[in-house]
Amino acid sequence: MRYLPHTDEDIRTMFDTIGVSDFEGLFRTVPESCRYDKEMKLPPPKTEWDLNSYMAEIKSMMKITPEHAVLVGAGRYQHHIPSTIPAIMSRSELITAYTPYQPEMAQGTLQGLYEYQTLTARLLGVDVANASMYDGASALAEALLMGIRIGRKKKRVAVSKAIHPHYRAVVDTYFAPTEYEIVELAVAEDGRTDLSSLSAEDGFAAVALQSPNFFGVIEDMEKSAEAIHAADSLFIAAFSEPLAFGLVKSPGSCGADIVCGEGQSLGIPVSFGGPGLGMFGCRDKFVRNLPGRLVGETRDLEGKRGYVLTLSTREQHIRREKATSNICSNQGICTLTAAMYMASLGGTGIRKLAKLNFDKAEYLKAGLQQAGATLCHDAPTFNEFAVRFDSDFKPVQKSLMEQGIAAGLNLSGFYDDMDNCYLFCVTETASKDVLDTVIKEVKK
Amino acid sequence: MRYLPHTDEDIRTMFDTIGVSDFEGLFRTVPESCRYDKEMKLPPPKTEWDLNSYMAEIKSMMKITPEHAVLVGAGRYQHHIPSTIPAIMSRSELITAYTPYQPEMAQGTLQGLYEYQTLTARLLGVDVANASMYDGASALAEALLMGIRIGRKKKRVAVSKAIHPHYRAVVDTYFAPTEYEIVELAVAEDGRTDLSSLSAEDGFAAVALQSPNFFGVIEDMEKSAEAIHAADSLFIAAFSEPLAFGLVKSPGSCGADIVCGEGQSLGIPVSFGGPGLGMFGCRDKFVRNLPGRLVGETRDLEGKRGYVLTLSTREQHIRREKATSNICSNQGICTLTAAMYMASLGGTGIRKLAKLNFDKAEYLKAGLQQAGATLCHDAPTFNEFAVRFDSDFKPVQKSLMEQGIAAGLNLSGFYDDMDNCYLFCVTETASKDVLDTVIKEVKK
Amino acid sequence: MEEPLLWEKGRPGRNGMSIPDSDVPDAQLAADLCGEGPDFPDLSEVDVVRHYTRLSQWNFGVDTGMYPLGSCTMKYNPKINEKHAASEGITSAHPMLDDEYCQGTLRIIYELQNYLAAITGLDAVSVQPAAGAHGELAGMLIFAAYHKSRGKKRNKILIPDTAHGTNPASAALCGYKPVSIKSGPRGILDVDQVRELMDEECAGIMITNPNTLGLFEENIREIAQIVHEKGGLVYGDGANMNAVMGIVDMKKCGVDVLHLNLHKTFSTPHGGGGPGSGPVCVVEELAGFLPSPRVVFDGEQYRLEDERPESIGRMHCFHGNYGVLVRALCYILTMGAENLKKATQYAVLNACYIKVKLKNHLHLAYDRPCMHEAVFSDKKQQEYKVTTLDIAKRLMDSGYHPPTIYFPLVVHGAIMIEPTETESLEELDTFIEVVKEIVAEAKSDAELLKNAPQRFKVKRLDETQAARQPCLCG
Amino acid sequence: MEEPLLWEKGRPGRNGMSIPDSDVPDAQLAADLCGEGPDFPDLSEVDVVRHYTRLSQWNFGVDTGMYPLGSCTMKYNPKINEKHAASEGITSAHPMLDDEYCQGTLRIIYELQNYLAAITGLDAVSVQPAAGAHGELAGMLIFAAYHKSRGKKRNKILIPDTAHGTNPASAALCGYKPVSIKSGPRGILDVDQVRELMDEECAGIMITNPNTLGLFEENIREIAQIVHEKGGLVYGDGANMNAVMGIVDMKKCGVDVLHLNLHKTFSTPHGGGGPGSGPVCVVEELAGFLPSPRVVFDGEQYRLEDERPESIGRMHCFHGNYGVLVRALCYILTMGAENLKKATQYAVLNACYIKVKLKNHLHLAYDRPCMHEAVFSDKKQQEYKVTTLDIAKRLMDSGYHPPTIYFPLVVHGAIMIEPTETESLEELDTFIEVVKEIVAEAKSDAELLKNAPQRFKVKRLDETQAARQPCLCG
Repeated sequence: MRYLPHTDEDIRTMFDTIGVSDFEGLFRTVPESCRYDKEMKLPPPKTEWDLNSYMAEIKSMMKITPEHAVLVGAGRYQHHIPSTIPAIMSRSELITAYTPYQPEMAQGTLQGLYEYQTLTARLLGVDVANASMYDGASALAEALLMGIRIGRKKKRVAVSKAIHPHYRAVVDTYFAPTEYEIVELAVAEDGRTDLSSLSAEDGFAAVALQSPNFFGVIEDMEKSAEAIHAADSLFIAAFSEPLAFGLVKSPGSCGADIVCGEGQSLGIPVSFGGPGLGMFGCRDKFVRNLPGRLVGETRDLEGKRGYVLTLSTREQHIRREKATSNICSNQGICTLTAAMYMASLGGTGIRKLAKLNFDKAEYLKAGLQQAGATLCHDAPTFNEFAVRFDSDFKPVQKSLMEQGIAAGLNLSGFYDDMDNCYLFCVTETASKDVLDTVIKEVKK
Repeated sequence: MRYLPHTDEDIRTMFDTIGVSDFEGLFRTVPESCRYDKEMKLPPPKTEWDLNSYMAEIKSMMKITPEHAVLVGAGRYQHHIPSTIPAIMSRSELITAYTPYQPEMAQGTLQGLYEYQTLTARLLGVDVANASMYDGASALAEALLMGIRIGRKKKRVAVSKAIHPHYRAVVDTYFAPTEYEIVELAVAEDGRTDLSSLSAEDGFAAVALQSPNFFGVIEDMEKSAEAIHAADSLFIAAFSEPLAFGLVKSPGSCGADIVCGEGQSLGIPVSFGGPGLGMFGCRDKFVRNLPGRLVGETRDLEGKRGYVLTLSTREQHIRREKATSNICSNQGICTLTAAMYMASLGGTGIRKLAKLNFDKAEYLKAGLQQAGATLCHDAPTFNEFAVRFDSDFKPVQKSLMEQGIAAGLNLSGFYDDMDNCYLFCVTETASKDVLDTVIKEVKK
Repeated sequence: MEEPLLWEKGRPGRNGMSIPDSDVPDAQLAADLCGEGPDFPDLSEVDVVRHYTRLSQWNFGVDTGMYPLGSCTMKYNPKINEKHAASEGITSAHPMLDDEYCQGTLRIIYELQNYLAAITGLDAVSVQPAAGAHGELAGMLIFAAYHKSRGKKRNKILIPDTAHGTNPASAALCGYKPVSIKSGPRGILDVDQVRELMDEECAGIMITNPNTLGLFEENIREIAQIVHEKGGLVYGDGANMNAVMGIVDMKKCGVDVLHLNLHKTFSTPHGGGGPGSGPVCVVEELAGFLPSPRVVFDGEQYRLEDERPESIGRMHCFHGNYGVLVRALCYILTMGAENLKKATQYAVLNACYIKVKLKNHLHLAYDRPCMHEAVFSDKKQQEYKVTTLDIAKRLMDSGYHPPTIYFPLVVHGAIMIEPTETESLEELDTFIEVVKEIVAEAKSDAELLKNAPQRFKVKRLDETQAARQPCLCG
Repeated sequence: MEEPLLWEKGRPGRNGMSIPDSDVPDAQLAADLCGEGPDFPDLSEVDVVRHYTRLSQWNFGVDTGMYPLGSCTMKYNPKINEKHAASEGITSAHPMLDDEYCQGTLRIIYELQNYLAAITGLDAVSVQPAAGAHGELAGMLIFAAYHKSRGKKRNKILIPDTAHGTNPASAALCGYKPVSIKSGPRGILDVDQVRELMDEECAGIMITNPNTLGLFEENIREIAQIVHEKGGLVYGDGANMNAVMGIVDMKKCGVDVLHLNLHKTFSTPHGGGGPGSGPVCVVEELAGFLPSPRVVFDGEQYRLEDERPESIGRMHCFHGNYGVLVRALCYILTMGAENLKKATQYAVLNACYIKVKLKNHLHLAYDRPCMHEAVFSDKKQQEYKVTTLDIAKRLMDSGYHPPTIYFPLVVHGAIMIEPTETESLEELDTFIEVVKEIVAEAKSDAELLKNAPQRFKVKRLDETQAARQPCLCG
């Protein structure tokens, strides 16, 4: 077996050294009653070529091929990924390294993470960002728990119903065994979260909004910050499409205290939903409550700049059950990938690309309205929006699928009052031709 | 443009330093009469994504897809390539390096080439091998010119008609402006080269055979060596399928003086015929006549082992027109690839893989005979063989093509007497199912 | 070669990737929503490529050499798995489309669930957790949901001092107060102690087996019985599964819930800290509690099953770190049962070999038959004032990644060596020789160790300063 | 870290790649033909991967840093081109199938032929030659075939002393005796000298333009006229095409035949010495002589045209280094006319900038407006007994690949610097500062240079011993 170097002779030599006569001798501390007494039920070993055939078969089972245009977002976004990124990120020094416990031989990972933290802080408008969480959904759950830790006596948090339903589901999971209460905030007609009745008497440790929210609607973050702070709560801003911050104001600059969300858009493929990247940042004063790993700058014995994992007192190895979180492995290589993507785009590029996403989505939005669809919400949106169709959209969707376009996510499964409502996503990968085809098919 | 770093400001700074006011100032030594006076007629620049679409279009124009089983060889062989090879050979330190003129910072390339030379010498049974030629065909041309240099007064060389027709065409091209004569040797009934009339009076500086030859036939190399040496000529052994030497005796061990051929089979993809790998070796006593680059072992100032390009007195930089050849750039990375492939196979593996190729080809050979085809030659073959069909094979070939199998090369374009003869190639990549399909289709 | 920080490079106006030209009209966003965009440096493609190429050259990976980081199972990461995970069929699959469009990607999850069940001996699996600690959390949520379903909230949990570090934090997230159990003199759990501590306030026990001393918890069945008798559950931390594949049946051990680390046992790359993947495996009785959705197969179609009333719910926005699942499945299909068992046998063989060869040179904390790793300490070097840290740093200069150090906490100055099965005998012998040399140097020239490492971009880094005056953002 | 030679590793019975199981019966080969198989070492996959990973770490590439190797045009090699060349549609295409099955791969050749014609200003192109020197040979074969077709065999050829090194050898292969022309005091060819040497025995002239001093041969049109008047042809060595794209029209210069180096101007990677690609471009009158087959397009189908009676014939078994052609086409399509011209402008700008900045520190052989490269020498350092070689080796320790040294031969102790257009101003400035420091060190501490390099796996290597007692095989 090509991954197992030992020859029979090697094994005999080692048996002799150890003083056993067979493998059984190595496992004598495992009681008979614990033993696996049959063969594990697995298919016989495949050669590399058989494995290739197997994966080709898997591929042939997919009705949606890589050639399809996908006008569905809802948490995962198809963006162009430059070929430089997989070329570099597959370098074995990066991909086959472990967590940088020995900083002197991991300065690549560490400087890369430090740069990621910095670019992320700039993107989100926060003072400090950590070195990643699992994904946007678990990041929101951790943000709310952090809000509880900071809020001390308060036992309640509020989350907008316009936050991605899966994010809210994960929050529910994390909160289930705790004593804390989650209150959902309604969505107003225009697609923004209704904060009108918020008050300090609610006793919310934190209030979480998503912007752009699940419907693609850009929340009025500045007003929200005022309202939430007036209610003596922390403002947690979530997101699933960070590219928006190339065009719209960053959550931090609008007053959010904790900002968290999903970074998949930043150079990471959709990959059936993972691996993605939980991005997480906050104001300086909350840094000791921040979950997840942090890289800090320091000096070596000769005064030279270098980077290390730091503030590990917040982590499990030292404080164990008093840790800010149990997160340990995070999304390492995805973090570096996102940083490389942000560096490749640059400040000039991200503004241009975000505007292009916005323009293209507006084009489809206008076209669908012309074709007879009704906008569900009239607040401004970024690269996603929801429309209601008068007649059944499913046959149109099917016909488009056959033309190589997967368009629209049915919202009826997610919200009670949204039958025949569909969420569309348009990124820079969708050509005008594709958008025109959708419009034409709807018009029919 | 992402490959061009200069900003307008950078350019102005540099203009000022140089003392020019615009680009025109840099090109003032180019006379007006030499100037390109219009725009170069090229398509407008494509983004990375437009380029991807263009290449997808190219792919869609190919009637033979990567999923086809290809039972055609004739100089290029479809073998399995382990994923380790592209993963490693794409490392930029290897692929983006130049010729190792500065050995201290190119020990990777140099040790790799030294190892290639050694493994190649072992595979071919020669004392020394060079660091590669362009391909098998040009290697044969260079071998014959080397034969002429060694043969001194002799003005003629002989080449077997069973050598790949393209190889012979390249030899013709190289010899056209010279005063030397090429004589072609006929092929006997059994598919081997007829050397019966060879004598010293022919005055051949060298005689070249290919084994396995174009028809897949294994020449009787030991007897050939005797006959050729008896005629006072050098024995040049060519090959296009080096995997054969995992099973059959190496040319050098049979008495060949110069061994040359194509190494594509050793881990290099078919890629429409290139890049491939010209392999080239000889007996020790001819080393100063050997064309191409050589890497040698040496020591550094502290006595530590290291590798350098050597014997460059044979090369153009020093002897210029008296060089053994004009070859300079060779097939660098293909050389390392072949070495990595040979190392991955190992001695045990290459024997097993060669046997598998042999067995599979014999299976198809027997099957086609049973199905009514006649063998063109009855000498033993390795992974390729020629058969004659009674009825037109073209419709069968077309039907197989539609079933995803490209089978058989029509030999009528290459040899006068081979109408309705087809050359089949079977490697380890062809499953028994594919072979049975071919047999069944022929039987119909 | 030095390489500045990203924002110390670049010039405004450069760009490092293609941005498509617009083929649609300009649209207008309300001015009060518009921002300035982030202050990112503008770089060319070659700037970016060189930056990260240089960064990579300051790192050490498994392809560079032996990486005997105990408890991290740094085995070789096969290239073919990377290729399949990166294939367009996988990377372009969108998780919000109907099941009928995703049969291939769902099948991968379904098969992996089954194979992980077969390997552990347990009955049902969810691959949703995104890392080991996430899997632990899923396990603790299952504990909580189970007890709740039986109408009893429990508030404590037993955790041995040889457990993995994240166990207490995971339990605490579910409201359990960890009760520490000291391991016995043989380095493993003492049955009587468990009997004494286990009560009906206790949700159960979290056992790492083999534990972090590399020792098999021989009494696990008796312990499980005690826990079960008091209505508790047994959690198995499967991070060390590499030591027992095909040898130990977790169900027979009495384990109810177990997480695996695909980025350890199943050869997926660690990526400098992730993405990992921490599938959670349970006995049949607990299958209903697994995270949602689960992938099921009705004989014709793979489906995502979401209506599962007992489920702890969703742990991840989608299906966890899917790309990691693809790699692990490829690994399992390549290895098959026979080679997975061999992997375990060789991993243990390699650890035992190192243990025997080094035990006269480094102090061996527990001189007992070890499994996949051996825990030494710096006890013998104390007289030269040489510490575990010094030994680790000196190892770097010889081209090795150091072992895990100062863990487990039960061994003072621990040096925890896990070679894994992909290291050959030659590599082991070379490593052993290097350690012996360092041990000799500790005696003859301690300064050499104190000043290590010397061969890297930076000398020993000041971690204290980093924590005291945090500089987390440039 | 050290890494032994392949055959110093391994154990019989290991294997490093999958070999399929046989699904056919065993067959028998005549015993007298059977060999033992080669004596290769048996290694595991991880053995092989680590071996080559370590080897790679001892190398320097363009992604590592500036590689100002004069006359080699070491520009950035875009990653996207690698991806397309490695795509299965390309790598699986077989060259012996009928044209109808290969329309896509043939189209690539056809378009590349046209684009290279457009870039050079010449009329017809063959992409078959596998490297620059192979292209030169094709050119010389065309010379020979042309003269033969006119019934006159000529036996000499004019080659300036500033030509590329392979020119004389290529000419000699075609039976031409090179006649060297000394460049004039301005570093370029003197018209009168050409007039004096050119006669009807001379097949023509081989001109590298810009020449290897980085200077444009200003008199090329007059020279071409002289050569043409005597019935000769003008060969242009296009290795330095990067200096003149969109600026110079080779046909207007009077060039009849020109080769290009795709692995220089067109950004394809050099691979530590290849594969290269050396397309040969000619004026309309010589199109018939180009190598066979050629790719033509009849408005519907791409075809391989083989019946070409004047053709010099086949130069390569198939279509040359096809994978390299794919990369070059990708590059041209990405750049377009405007960016190729900019590439040239920036390449010249960068070279001129270095020339101006360094000319007070290193002796400048010809202080004239340079094109894409500048040639300095060690003249100013001679008083400290410091040579070009010492300067080159010291540069390594600062993280740079040295320039080309001791070439061209016309400048004693030449240091030939070609930065290319992909180096940014910051990189140039850093490089310039490093050179200045080394110049200062040459004066203050020559030993530092003599003992360089220090930072690599090996110290300065003994090349003389290697040639005196060749050890070419292990």
